[in-house]
Amino acid sequence: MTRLENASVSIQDLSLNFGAISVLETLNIDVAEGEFIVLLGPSGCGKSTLLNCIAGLLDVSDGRIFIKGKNVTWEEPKNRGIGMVFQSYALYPQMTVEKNLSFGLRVAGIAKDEIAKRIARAAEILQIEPLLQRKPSALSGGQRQRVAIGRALVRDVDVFLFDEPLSNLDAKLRAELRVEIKLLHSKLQNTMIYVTHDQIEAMTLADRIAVMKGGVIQQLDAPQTIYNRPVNRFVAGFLGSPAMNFLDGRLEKNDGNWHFVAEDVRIPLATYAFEKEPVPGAAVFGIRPEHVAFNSGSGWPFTATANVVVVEPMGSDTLVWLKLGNQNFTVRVTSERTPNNADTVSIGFDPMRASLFDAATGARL
Amino acid sequence: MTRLENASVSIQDLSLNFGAISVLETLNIDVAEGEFIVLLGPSGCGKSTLLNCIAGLLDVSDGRIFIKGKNVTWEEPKNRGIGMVFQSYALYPQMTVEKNLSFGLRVAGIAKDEIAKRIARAAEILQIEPLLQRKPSALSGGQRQRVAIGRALVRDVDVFLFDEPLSNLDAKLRAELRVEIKLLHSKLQNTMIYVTHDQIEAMTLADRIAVMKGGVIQQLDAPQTIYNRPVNRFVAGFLGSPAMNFLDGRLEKNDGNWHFVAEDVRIPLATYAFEKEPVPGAAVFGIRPEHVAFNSGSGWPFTATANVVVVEPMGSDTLVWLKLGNQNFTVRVTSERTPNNADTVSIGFDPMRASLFDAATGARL
Amino acid sequence: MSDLAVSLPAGTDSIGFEASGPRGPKPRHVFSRRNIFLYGTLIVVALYYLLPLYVMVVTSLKGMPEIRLGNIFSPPLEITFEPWVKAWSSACTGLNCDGLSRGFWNSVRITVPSVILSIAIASVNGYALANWRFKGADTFFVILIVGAFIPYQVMIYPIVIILREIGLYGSLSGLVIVHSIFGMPILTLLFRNYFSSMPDELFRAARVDGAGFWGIYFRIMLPMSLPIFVVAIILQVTGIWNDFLFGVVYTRPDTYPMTVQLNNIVNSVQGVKEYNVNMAATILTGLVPLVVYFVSGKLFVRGIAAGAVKG
Amino acid sequence: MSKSERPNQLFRNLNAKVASIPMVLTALVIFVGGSAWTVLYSFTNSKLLPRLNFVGLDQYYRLWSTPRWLVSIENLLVYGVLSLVFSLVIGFILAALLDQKIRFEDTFRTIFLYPFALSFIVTGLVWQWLLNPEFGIQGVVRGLGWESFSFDPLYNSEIVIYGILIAALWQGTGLIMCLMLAGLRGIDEDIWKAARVDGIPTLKTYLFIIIPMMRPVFITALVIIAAGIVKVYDLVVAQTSGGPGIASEVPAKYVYDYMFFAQNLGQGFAASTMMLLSVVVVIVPWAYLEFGGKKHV
Amino acid sequence: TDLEVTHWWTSGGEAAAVAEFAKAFDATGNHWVDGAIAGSGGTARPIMISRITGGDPMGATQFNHGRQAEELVQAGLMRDLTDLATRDRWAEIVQPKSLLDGCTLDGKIYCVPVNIHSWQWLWLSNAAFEKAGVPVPKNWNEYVAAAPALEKAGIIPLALGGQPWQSSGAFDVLLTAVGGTDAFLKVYRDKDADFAAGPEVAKVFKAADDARKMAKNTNVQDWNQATNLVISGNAGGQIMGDWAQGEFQVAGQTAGKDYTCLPGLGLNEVIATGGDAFYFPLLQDAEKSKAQEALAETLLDPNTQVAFNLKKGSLPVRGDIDLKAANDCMKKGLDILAKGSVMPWTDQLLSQDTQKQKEDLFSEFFAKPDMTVEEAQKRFADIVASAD
Ligand SMILES: Nc1ncnc2c1ncn2[C@@H]1O[C@H](COP(=O)(O)OP(=O)(O)OP(=O)(O)O)[C@@H](O)[C@H]1O
Ligand SMILES: Nc1ncnc2c1ncn2[C@@H]1O[C@H](COP(=O)(O)OP(=O)(O)OP(=O)(O)O)[C@@H](O)[C@H]1O
Ligand SMILES: [Mg+2]
Ligand SMILES: [Mg+2]
Repeated sequence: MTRLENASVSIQDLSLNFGAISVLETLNIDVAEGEFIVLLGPSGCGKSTLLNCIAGLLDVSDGRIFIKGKNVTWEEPKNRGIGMVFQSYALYPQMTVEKNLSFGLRVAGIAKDEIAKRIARAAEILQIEPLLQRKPSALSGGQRQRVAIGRALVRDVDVFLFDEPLSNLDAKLRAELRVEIKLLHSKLQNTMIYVTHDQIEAMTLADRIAVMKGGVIQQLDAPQTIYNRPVNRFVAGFLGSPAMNFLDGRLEKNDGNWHFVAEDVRIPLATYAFEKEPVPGAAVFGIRPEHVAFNSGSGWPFTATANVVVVEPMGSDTLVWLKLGNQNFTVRVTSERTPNNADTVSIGFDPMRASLFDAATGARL
Repeated sequence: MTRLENASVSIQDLSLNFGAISVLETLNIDVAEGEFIVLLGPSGCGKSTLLNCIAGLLDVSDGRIFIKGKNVTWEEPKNRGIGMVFQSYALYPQMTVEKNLSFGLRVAGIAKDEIAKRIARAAEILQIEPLLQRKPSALSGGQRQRVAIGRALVRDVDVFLFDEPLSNLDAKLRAELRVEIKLLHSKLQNTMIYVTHDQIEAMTLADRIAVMKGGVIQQLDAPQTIYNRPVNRFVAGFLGSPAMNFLDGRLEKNDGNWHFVAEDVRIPLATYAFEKEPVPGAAVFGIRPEHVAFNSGSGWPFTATANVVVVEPMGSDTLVWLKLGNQNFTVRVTSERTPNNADTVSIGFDPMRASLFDAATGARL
Repeated sequence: MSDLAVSLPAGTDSIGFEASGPRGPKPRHVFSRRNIFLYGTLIVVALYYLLPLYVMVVTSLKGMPEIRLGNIFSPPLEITFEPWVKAWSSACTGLNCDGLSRGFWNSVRITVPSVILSIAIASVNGYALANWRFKGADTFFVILIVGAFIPYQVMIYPIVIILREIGLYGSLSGLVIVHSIFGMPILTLLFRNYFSSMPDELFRAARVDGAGFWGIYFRIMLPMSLPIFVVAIILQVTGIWNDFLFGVVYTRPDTYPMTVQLNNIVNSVQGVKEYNVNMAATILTGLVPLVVYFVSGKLFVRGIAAGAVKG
Repeated sequence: MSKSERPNQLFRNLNAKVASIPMVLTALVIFVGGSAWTVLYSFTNSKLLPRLNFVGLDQYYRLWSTPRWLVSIENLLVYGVLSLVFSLVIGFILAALLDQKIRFEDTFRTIFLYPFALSFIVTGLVWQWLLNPEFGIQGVVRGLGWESFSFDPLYNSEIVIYGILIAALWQGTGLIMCLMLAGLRGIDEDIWKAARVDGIPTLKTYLFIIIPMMRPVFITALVIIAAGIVKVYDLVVAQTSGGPGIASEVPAKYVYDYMFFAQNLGQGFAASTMMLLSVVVVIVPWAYLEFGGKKHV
Repeated sequence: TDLEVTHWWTSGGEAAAVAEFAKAFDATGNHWVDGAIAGSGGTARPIMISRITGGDPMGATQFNHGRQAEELVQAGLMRDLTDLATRDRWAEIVQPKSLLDGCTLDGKIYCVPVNIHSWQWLWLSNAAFEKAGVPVPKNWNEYVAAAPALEKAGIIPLALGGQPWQSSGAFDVLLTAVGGTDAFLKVYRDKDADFAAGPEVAKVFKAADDARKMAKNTNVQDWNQATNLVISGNAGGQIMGDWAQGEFQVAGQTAGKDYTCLPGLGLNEVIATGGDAFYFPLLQDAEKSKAQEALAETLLDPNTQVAFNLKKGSLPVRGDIDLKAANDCMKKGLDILAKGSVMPWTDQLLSQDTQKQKEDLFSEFFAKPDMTVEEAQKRFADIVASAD
């Protein structure tokens, strides 16, 4: 693995155990200066733990952490040059917004006018000037979240750490604040490490996403790469809503051409770009619901007929749940052309957009 | 006003006050036999309150409630022929799943074998047979929710009431259980009244959606009608994610043609179907992000240029946040054709798909 | 629009339902069986709880002749405050005839520093245990909790020796230390539970902000802990004010707290037992904790919920 | 690469350790040290002053052949079991009644809780008075004409312990009620609604659903009551001084009397040790499970 | 100089008596700081001992002379008063001599006896017997015989407070009266367990059984409340030490007219030389030490002795003073003393440990009607066997 020369945050062989339970195992990441990294993974996979290690809130069991080229493995949190935003906002309830923002600075003994300057700047960036004299309890969820970000902002640090900062908000607000964070990043150009289990957030915010599972990073790549070329079945299944369709079957070579065969379904793989030379055997075929089309005539390398189980209109588009053979299959279409329940429909797709995985290891083929 | 002859649940002039606060005001709904009604609305609008009134868990202040043609206004909950599923599952934590399901029946003095039969049926429908001997604490969120549904199921009732049954689950599970509930409904054909503040759930599950605000039903209609022809600005803004784009401006008649004018934007309304004869004046123009297209040449009744603020790739499709004039504007496009940040793009749409509202009352024009 | 109607004005006739029948709120009788049972039970139990207080007050307002006549429950025919005056300022123990008044100030001098010290120590302990878990902390904590069960009598003698060795025996500071020690287990438990129920993220945020052990304690935790401090204060004020054993063993007559004076007065029978004076003295002694409790009763319940039920 | 070495663990969180010194000292010096000292001297024949004059288990033989000690143990068991059961039951019932959205809840709660503010000495005195057969409840009822009425628990060896129990419950149930009330308020409203929809009668809901859910509250209450039971002393002294005869003696009083009245420290220490032993046997495993585990971060 | 003096004299008569000491001591230019501890010796002694052993001693403190402070003296915590005693010739003025023996350990004197208390008294209410229509009894046996009549008249025959030391003391009195002085000494001085289990003591237990029956309706704790029952005529009589006299006096009653006293229960007229004494803890402060000497002198001063003992109802410790003001009962006591019919009391003979066991036994015996005499006697013999 190559190391970034000027990594802003560099984590080397990090391990962490709680007693006998190993939560993180020899984990390595390098985050470039100004990069927006999202840690994505299911609940309990160790995302917060990793973030807390970076922040110095947990003592690592092994490995080293560098921030801005300095080994901070045993440094106090305040000396690491990081700011952190928490899921529950963690605002000090008895202080006004202004006091909340200035607390860290006052503790550090920074001069009054410098504090005032920094607060003014943060308040302006986040547009919370009118709120400065309120207590957190008098703020809405979104405003609280902004104050929490402000608290990291005033610290004038190089690295921002976010631990699911939006997951306590409702969907609408989440969408708005997501955009704000994105804008903030393009304005500040800080390094940001952002934990979430919401894939939309990950997809929209990240320069690179690190998909984690069981304390191990599965894939670290740009969002589109992760979405379109997941390295294993877990990553493929974790991203995308509704989830990717998986068909269990076998990889076979007939007449010099590779095919994926699942019972009576036979998918030609001529257009599929294999990772490495394929071998016959059990495999899983994955295709995203939006890459499947209805009634598409013969334009597609693969077509089949399926039975409609449920139709879910979602406003802007519609999900159709099908039975293909006896396997479940979801298709996402724009609202206009929707079949009805219990119809038999014909579907088609191009295996080029699909992913193939080893049935045993789950690795991409 | 016509009433359904054979309404399964009929609510007449229902009012409810908590002391001086009026939560529900002379509310009327008729729910047909076997219908799936979703009560949708922002937090605190009185959805749960209404459901609790139907269930008999709250004493109404005025009005009447009929279930299956029987006036149950003063009836005890257990005698109303309803089953209820709660957001927090409300499973009895110290009882096994089986006990949870059977407790109400045993208390009601139903014969042992009858109980066993009903549990077997519910367990089969919900596929929780292997869980019957577990305690709720040993179940996952989705399994708990299924057991909670099972508890309503064994009661063999005509009407199911759901109070945000999925909102404690993560997105993935929510999508799956949504489909299960939909299937359950098509299997059982019960009347179902389902409370949620998640519009996706509402859109996908409902036969009809009742959008509520401040204790008043704003619109009660089929999902597509509500989505495409919202009766007022609140309903329009509440449904759809990302939200409908709203432009503030004026309705003007030029050369015999109606136009919507907002600063330098001028939208011809020839294709728009007015509710009633329009009059000039302040108005709000709304169009959904997915009804706007990029670079679309001159095929559209309306085109304009706008500046890109943020691009959010979301995997299957991409959100583009624009400035149109000085108003925010969102466009949703499939992933393939995305502009870059700070580009200037041209957009176009057909006002036929738009909605126009009175600026003062918010009512659809 | 569909043929189903929405939100039309009230009063529209409906088809297919009887127009009459139950409507509006279910009629409730003030004297329903449930209410009679509920309030009946509560009132009876409340009477049981109030009876002793009633008897105390009534008796303390009667003269001795009236008490001898009779019924402890009958209200005083002639109200006299003589017993109160006597209990406060002139009841005798041996040669000291200044009633409870002296004990009152001693009690104040004992209670105030003891409450402050014990709460200060316990809250810091609870905070350290909840947020700064270090190796071995749990073991000490378990020992401390077990300590809560040790009968005080068992500890009297060792403590006499320890106090003698550090030269604090018989002094007020010695007694203050003793109270702090015996208040520590239960208070530490309360504070620990309370602080653990506060979001951990708050603590982490403060650490990222650079606040240290004491900074977080004073500037973040303390301002958020009013309910539990109220509980601790009530528990300690009542506990220390009401303490008899330590007060009598670890002080001397000129620093006797009020309870010891009370015991002296009640047990110094001169001729006949002056029940009215005894009762007045009893009420006077109980007055301080009662007032503290009445003033902060609501907070007490809230704090109990935060400190004892969770965690 | 500076500071790549793991720093000395002793000095991490030094402030926290310094701040815990009072706790550590109390735990080690007072509770462990004091107990060890007591146990050590229980093997001596110390009289008025502690002397290291070992006599083996003599004090224990004598202890277990003393009728008063046996009576004390028996009383403690009876009192303990009854006060546990009644405190929990009454405390819970009162809390449940108060939880019915009643009017004057604050007033009732205050009434039930106020005795808690009073000391055992005061409690004992008042109840001694109320239960006095001549002018207490018995006297008054007889005065009303019911001559055969008899209620004199404090003067009847058979039932004296119940007389003490009455006062103890009066003093202590308020706090338990408070705990229970807080616990009840903490229970999800939806559980109640679910039970109503299921048609489960209130009593059954409490018995089979609510009470099992309140396990942590019951444990807290249990600890508080149990800690009080072992220590019961003041109340007995103020109410009966152990009488009539030795009918209401309790172990804590035995310890005190033999240490100080009888000037036989050895005997008192032996009795203390027995009390300590029973406390440790019951509490330590529980405390470790409850607090020593890895429940918190 | 301020000198703190602790004691447990808090009843009416006692407090009045102790005030005399205070007055006399204050007259010497010092100041008596009163440290009364209410309850009884049982409550007070632990506190006194804790303070002495805890390093915070008072200036002087009351104990019953005898063995209560033995170990404190042995531990060197008490002041040696031998020099003072020699100078003031205590050995000559203190009567009877045995009193000073109680203060002596290894030839050194550690305490100042202030009075003689004898337990062996029966106090009878004349009014009660009048009401019951029987003559006032002359001795215990007549008294027992009169019990049914008293009971019929709604009078409690015998008042006996609930505190353990009262039951135990009452038994000891019965032992001297019914069993005789020798029996008493055999049991308590010689610790003869076989004798204690024998028929002579059984007789005493029979008498105790009578007393138990007579006392079963007393519902008071404190001794002076029991005395009060006698004073008010609600009870026929009480077995109690001479200090009860103080209560009669405070109540304004006259011996012979309102009440009758029978020393030795009218069976065996002796006086036990128990009593109170003051001990002086060893102090560092020289001034206080001087004040201690002044107090010791004051306590034995003839005038103080008279004033104190008249109020307290006990007998003075010096034979050379004139008690003209003494009442009927006190005079009886003085006569017996003059005759030399004196005996030691349990405080001198038994350790507190044994005393406490005895108290436990007799308080149980008197409170539990179903405890058999035989069982009680057997347990009594066990205690005697292990006594020290
Ligand atoms: N103090 C602790 N002691 C033991 N195990 C712990 C501790 N803290 C966390 N864990 C375990 O470590 C694992 C990772 O936890 P972590 O909080 O990092 O998950 P996460 O990815 O942040 O999940 P979420 O999305 O729910 O926040 C979990 O399995 C958790 O149970
Ligand atoms: N017991 C009560 N006393 C007073 N007001 C109440 C009570 N219960 C609910 N309300 C008020 O009634 C209104 C409606 O509450 P309700 O719980 O029905 O909202 P909801 O639509 O279910 O919201 P959510 O989506 O948050 O569950 C709210 O404003 C709430 O504050
Ligand atoms: Mg986390
Ligand atoms: Mg709700």
